Amino acid sequence: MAESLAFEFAPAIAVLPFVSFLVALLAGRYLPKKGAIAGMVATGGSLLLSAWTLFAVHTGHAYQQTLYTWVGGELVDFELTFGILLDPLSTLMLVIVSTIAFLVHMFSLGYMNDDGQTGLPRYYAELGLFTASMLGFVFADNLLMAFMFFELVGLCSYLLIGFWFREAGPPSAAKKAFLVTRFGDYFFLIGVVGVFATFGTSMFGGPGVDDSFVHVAEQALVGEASVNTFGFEPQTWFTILGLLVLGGVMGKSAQFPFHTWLPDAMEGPTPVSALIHAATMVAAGVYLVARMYGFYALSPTALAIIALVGGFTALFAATMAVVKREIKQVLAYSTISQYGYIMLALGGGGYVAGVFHLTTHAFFKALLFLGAGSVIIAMHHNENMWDMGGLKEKMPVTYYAFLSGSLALAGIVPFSGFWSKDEVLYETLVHGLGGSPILLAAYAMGLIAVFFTGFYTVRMVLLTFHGEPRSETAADPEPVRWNVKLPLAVLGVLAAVAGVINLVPVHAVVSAVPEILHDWLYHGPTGLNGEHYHELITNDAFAGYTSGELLGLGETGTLFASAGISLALAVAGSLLALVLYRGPDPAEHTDKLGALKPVLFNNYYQDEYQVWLAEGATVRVARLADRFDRGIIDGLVNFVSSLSLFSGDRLRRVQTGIVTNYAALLTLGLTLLLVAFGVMQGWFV
Amino acid sequence: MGSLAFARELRRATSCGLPPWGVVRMMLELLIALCLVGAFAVFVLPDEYAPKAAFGISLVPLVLSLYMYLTFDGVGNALLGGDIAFESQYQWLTLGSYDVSWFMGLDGISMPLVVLATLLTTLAILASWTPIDMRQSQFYGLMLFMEASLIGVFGALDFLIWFVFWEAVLVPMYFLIGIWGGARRKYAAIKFFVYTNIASIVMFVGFFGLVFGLGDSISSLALPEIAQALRAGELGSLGAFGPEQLALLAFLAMFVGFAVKVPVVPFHTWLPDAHVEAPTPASVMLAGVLLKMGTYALLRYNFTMLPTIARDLAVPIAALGVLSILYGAMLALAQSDLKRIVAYSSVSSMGYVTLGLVAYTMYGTGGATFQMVSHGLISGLLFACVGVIYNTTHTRMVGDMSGLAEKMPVTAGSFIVGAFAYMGLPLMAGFAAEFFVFVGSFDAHFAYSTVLTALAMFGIVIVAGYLLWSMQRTLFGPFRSETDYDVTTASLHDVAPLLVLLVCIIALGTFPYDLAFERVLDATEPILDTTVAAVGGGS
Amino acid sequence: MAVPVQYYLVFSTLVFCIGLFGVLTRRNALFFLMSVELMLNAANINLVAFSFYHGNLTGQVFSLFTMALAAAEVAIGIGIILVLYRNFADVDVTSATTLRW
Amino acid sequence: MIEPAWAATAPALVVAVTALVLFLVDSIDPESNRPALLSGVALVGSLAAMGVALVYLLTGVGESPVSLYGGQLVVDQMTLFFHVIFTSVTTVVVLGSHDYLDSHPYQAEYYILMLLAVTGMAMMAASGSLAVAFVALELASLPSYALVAFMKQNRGSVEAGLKYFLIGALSSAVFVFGISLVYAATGTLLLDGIADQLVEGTALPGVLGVGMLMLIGGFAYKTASAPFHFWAPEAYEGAPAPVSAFISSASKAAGFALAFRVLITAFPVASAGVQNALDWTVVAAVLAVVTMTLGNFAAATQENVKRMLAYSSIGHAGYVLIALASLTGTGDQSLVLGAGMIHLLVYGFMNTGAFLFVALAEYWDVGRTFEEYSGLGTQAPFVSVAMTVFMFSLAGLPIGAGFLSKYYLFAGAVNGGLWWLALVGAVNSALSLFYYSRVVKALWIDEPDEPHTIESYPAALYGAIVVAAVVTVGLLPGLFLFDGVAFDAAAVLFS
Repeated sequence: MAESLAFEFAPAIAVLPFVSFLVALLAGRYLPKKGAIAGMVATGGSLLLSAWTLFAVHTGHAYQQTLYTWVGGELVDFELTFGILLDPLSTLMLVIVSTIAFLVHMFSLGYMNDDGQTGLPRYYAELGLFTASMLGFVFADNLLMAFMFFELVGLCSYLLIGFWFREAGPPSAAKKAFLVTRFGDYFFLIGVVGVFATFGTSMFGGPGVDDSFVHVAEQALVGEASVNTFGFEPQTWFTILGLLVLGGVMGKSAQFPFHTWLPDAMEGPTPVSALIHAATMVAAGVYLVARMYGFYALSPTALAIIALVGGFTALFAATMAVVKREIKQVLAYSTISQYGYIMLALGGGGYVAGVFHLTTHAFFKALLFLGAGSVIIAMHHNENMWDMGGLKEKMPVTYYAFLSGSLALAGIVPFSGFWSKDEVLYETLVHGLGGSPILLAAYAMGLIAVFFTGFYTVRMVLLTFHGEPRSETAADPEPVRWNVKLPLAVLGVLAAVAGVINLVPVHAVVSAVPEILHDWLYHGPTGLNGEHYHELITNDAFAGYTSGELLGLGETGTLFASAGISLALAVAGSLLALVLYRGPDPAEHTDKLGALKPVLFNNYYQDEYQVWLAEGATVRVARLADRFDRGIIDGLVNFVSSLSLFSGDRLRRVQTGIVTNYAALLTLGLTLLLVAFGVMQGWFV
Repeated sequence: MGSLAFARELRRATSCGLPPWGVVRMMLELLIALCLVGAFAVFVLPDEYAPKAAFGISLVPLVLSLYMYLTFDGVGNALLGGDIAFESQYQWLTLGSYDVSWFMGLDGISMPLVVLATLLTTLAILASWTPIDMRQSQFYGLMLFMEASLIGVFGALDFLIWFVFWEAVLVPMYFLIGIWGGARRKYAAIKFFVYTNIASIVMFVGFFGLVFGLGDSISSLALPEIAQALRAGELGSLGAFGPEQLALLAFLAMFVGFAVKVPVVPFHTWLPDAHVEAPTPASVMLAGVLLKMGTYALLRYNFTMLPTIARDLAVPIAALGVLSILYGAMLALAQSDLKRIVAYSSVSSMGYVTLGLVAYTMYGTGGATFQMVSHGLISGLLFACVGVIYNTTHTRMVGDMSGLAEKMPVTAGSFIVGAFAYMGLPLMAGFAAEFFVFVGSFDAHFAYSTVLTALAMFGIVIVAGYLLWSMQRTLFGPFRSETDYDVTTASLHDVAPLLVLLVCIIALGTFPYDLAFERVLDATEPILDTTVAAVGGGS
Repeated sequence: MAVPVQYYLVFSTLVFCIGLFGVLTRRNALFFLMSVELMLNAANINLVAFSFYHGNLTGQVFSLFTMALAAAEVAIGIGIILVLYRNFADVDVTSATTLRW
Repeated sequence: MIEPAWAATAPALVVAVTALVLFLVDSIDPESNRPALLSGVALVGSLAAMGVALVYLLTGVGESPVSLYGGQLVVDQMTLFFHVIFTSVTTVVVLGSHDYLDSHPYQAEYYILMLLAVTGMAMMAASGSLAVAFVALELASLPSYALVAFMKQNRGSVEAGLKYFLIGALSSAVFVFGISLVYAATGTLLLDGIADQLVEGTALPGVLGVGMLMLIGGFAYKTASAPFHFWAPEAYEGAPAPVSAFISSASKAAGFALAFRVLITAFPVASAGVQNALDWTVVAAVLAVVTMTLGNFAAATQENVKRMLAYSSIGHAGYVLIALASLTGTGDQSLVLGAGMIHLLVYGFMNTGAFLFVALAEYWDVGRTFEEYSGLGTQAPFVSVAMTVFMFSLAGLPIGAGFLSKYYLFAGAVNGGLWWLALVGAVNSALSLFYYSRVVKALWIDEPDEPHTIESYPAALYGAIVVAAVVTVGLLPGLFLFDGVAFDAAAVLFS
């Protein structure tokens, strides 16, 4: 009874923040905190409800209900509906999102209100809508609804990144973020349409859903169902569909080559960055892969590509983070890199690992951003780490929380990031060893990235908090209030301990220690649980992954070896940074990179070529089209009209005014007619 | 209870005590008469009373048409034997052996368009209060006259009546552009006038080819009769042309004729000039309603009457649609005049309609019709926004201003939301329409439908590109204006149209089926049943 | 029937062409009028000749009408030539060219 | 049927009698100048004639054709239909002339000539033989020459009269020579008789063919069609504007009335003789294309409004020629012919109105060019609205009945299988829209260099213009009064 009541209330999880959006939008300026309180109440309510549904799912079953038929009826080929799907995955994500949204709202009180910013009602309205969209996306029960909220998430991120619209930078960054993700969403949209055209439904599944497209696809592959595959082999077509949807994922989750928007998005207010990076926008991408994992698990090609993209992005972004000067830039690249890991996990067959890393990352990245926000408040919105230093003593709460998050990010045992990253690498490794060189390559890249991650994380911490203050503001930072410290404290604890939900290595030794997350995800509804995914992954008809072991170490041996290697690399990276940047007055070492330095500072020239594509090339083509349009097409129209007028002008000159000429022309005309018709009618024969 | 069922319920409830069918059926005539009488009244009013009088007068048809919408009880397609709502038919003329009658009525396709016309007219009149500062009574009189013609276009079910209204629309538009337009208004007005007039005649010739090809199998120019005869394969030969040839030629002639109005690339070049020069309220009407006449006619004539030809020619037509989408969007990208940008994006958006129509699927045809309404609202909104901006800044060039969001928050907000609606953001009308079209055309009957649809979807990326770019340049950044005018927040009657349109767009995007799509589908569904249609044979 | 009817046809055509030639070459309005008379008479020749050929009187009677109308035409013509002379001080038909193009 | 049979010619008779009455009035007191009396008599006469013609037409007096004087005169519905056109145009023109002539001398002669010309036209529409046709043609033409040259102090008027006369005389000669050749080939001048002769074919197809072509030349002259149109621009431009209105509307209609009757009755396309001699539908098609193209293209670049209207009048002759060209025997013949008749009816009003507006402009002395018309819309909104109606109706926009009639013609062309002719018409029509809207642009859109000063508003001229405008607009919904009649009247010719 209790759980069904929880499910009844579940839509309110998204509706509450939406209401706060409306309140802030319409009445925000009259409210004491300009809508912040409303937002906190709403997200707090969402958090409670989410927790309740989580509990309900835990004690009872998953739940699916169609709430609203967007398009349906007897005339319609297939219905388009909105509904909610509450299963272990979505409820977990709901809790994460609402937690972080709640904390971000609270933090915003300190970051925005206390700072005397203008436009706060707009800020809280957008924040509310952002949260609502993401929550709606998370519990969507079909791909179309997911797409719709996915787009709304994009809109809100556009609005929030461009919050400080009076400056030049934020609107530009907002535009870039929306455009790049829109480019990815283009493929996603084709995918959605393709899914409808193929299966006639886009339901993810869940209790009560007989024919989810995931399930139908599975049956089609084993020959138990037949669908229109547009002339392709079913598996090829499903791979294509999967990859199309993946386009949206890569755009939102900032995977190479769509990652360029994310560093620019730092132009937005820092709490927004925290929300975007930890729980909403960026997380939406990988969440979608997890959500329809049963579909991806059907296609080894799609999985391999996901893994490869993830591994490459992890490494690629990590190397760029190494040289950044601004604290938020480092964090931005670390986000890209970490989502690369999650992709790597999902592509490598580690569904649980992916979700695990998604969870831990949400906490420690939100923490890091809020910590950075705290630092930025203290530094009067100066983000350059080379102007900081020595903040450790001035702001201990921030420091320790930030340190907790950093160690998690670097993957140092026993912080949460270690456990999840380790599992990611392990899953990829074993499946790679099972006979997939692509996975091994992806694993290798992920592994190397661990080293860089350790390096840039520790570098960031050292430069920010240690040593002597390198500027006057750093020497006398602005104090922060409870509303900043409390979220940091909460998240600091979470970042440190969240790993307990899936202590795989410990479980391998002491089986009494539970793998909570593993069990949690494995107990989902039919077709939507980890167990089923595992079957799909290992079934030759689908992905066909097999597990291998490292040098005959056995399963447990491989597990520990993998953990050891990654931990060693993380420590190595951290130590290197410690060596280089320790001391009261650390030096820049970027010159040692030689020719690599400009390449890294310029982010491998990714921006340049993309800007060239978006502006240089496209605008040139557009201009060309414009010239063609005005010159040729419109020119033809105008030419016809001038020609008519010109010939009209010539024609009227025939009328010379001399009547004898008229008589002559008249006679000529008559004669011509006589001759012509004479010949035609044969009068002269 | 579906909304259609609700409407019928309401009709039953409200018609108690009202004079039954007779009067209620004359609703369309009442609308047109009101607009015409209002137009004449406004014409003779002094200039200073005209704006408010016109607004007041235009509210009456708006409210009436909303009432009609709510109590709409049509079933099926008006041309294909459905129950026609608000039907009236009186003998008027003869053309040789064919009867021409005053034949009006609505079905699920035309009903929403009538409401669109009345709504946008009212809002455009409201949006004219600020910018129109001379010869007001003439201006508002012409607006009302145009409204009457537009209602006539969507309501007429007899070819000649329809054609009268179809051409009558040109006249007020010519004056609106010519008198109250920008610097090159005379060029734009005459270009619009002549270009679309040629198209009408070409279309006329094509249509009469069909009429005479049908010969004795029809006895009037009533569109339902002609459509049903054509679909029953009654088309005979005319002169040297056999039935197939005749049908093909007629189809092409009508297609070209309507394509100019839509406009389909490469027949579009009148549109940017007309839009740029027209006063903003006229642009609202032009983009919002007048372009829909083209697609409405395409649907009613080409795609309803000659489905087999349409299906045979699906690939080139769809390719033209896709070309319009992409090429129009690329052109919009190259512009720096806000109105030109929106004008070209109209070309682009109307391409979706073409694509949807040719798909001959439930979602395709229905979505195309839905897109007509949705694009009417959205482009109307964007043009109105540009107008409000122009009212205060006196420039439309993207480079001439920036940071307007600070000075005019509501206008800027409406512009932003409108732009996102244009980009097809979910829960707004544009997304619903475009998604229906894509779903409908993705696995349509013709070759390459998948590829063409995928190409068409790329339009959503380009549209985002140029709209975001122009918003970034004009609305955001530090405030700056090249022109020496005091930029302040717009007055209520300026922003009220924007807000009304916003509400409509969001409502239509969130509840598409209940608000409109059900009615639309009810009327478009019979078109899809092409099994009976076979050209040739004759009788 | 001494003369074959075709000859009349040829003759009348000849007269017609002579008249036409006059119309095209003469600039004096009076000569123009006379040439037109010649053309009318060419028709009369036909009418009379074929009236005889067909054996009915229609043609002959009609030729009388033609002559009368020719006279009326001349009357109007002379009147117009008179005002032409008053306004342009000339009876050259090519002198009046204020209206053209 | 009507008893006595001659009563069927009542419209023509009323007009002729009115002319004689005017003679009488004028000869009683030749010196006094009483414009109101003269124009009043003329107006009453033409109104009466129009009334009679209308009543006859709508009660169907000509439904079974009345044949008079051994078939020399025929009164059928088509005759009556054209009588309505002539008399209504005359009524409007007479009304407008009252103010235009102002205190001009020789007003009685003016009205007399006009009424006599109308009598001639009425005869043309009723002629049952080529003899009557020629006499009627001359009766219509000779007064017209004088009318064009009426302003004898005005060089333009005189020059126009001269050109009109010279080309007219030449064309008459061609026409009558054509008659003689047709007579040569068939031995009769009666239209029915000719048709009977041609059923079996003819021994002299060449002679007949040349004769027919020359007859067509005569029609072309009267209707101002190529290549006999050269007089028209000058005559219309130089003549007093009401006379231009009269000639370009009524005279053109008369020419077509004659052409319809002669070609259809005497030379049925299907008969063997015509087939051998000359397929006149092809000639008509050629002439239609040349005429409308020439007229419209030359009109497009004019600076003088009146001359533009003159060329547009040529263009409209081209449109109506479509009706002749489409009588190919395929499709519904009466449809296209009826369309032509309807177009002439509507054209009578809209074109007359347009010329009368020019008359008003001349009266006000605002100038002749488009530029000089600019800003009139604010000075004289009423007539400017009327002029806008005329222009758009002439262009075929549904502001007036010109829309319906023009599209009826195009439909007729398609019906006759001549869709290409309709497309040529489309191009021309678009071009015509361009130059007609130049007038509208001048009236409403262009700013005048210096505002006009308009001192008086002549009531009769205003009245004439407004009547023409009201009828032009009113015929759009009210065409049902005439369309059935026109199609039936056309059908009679083919029965």
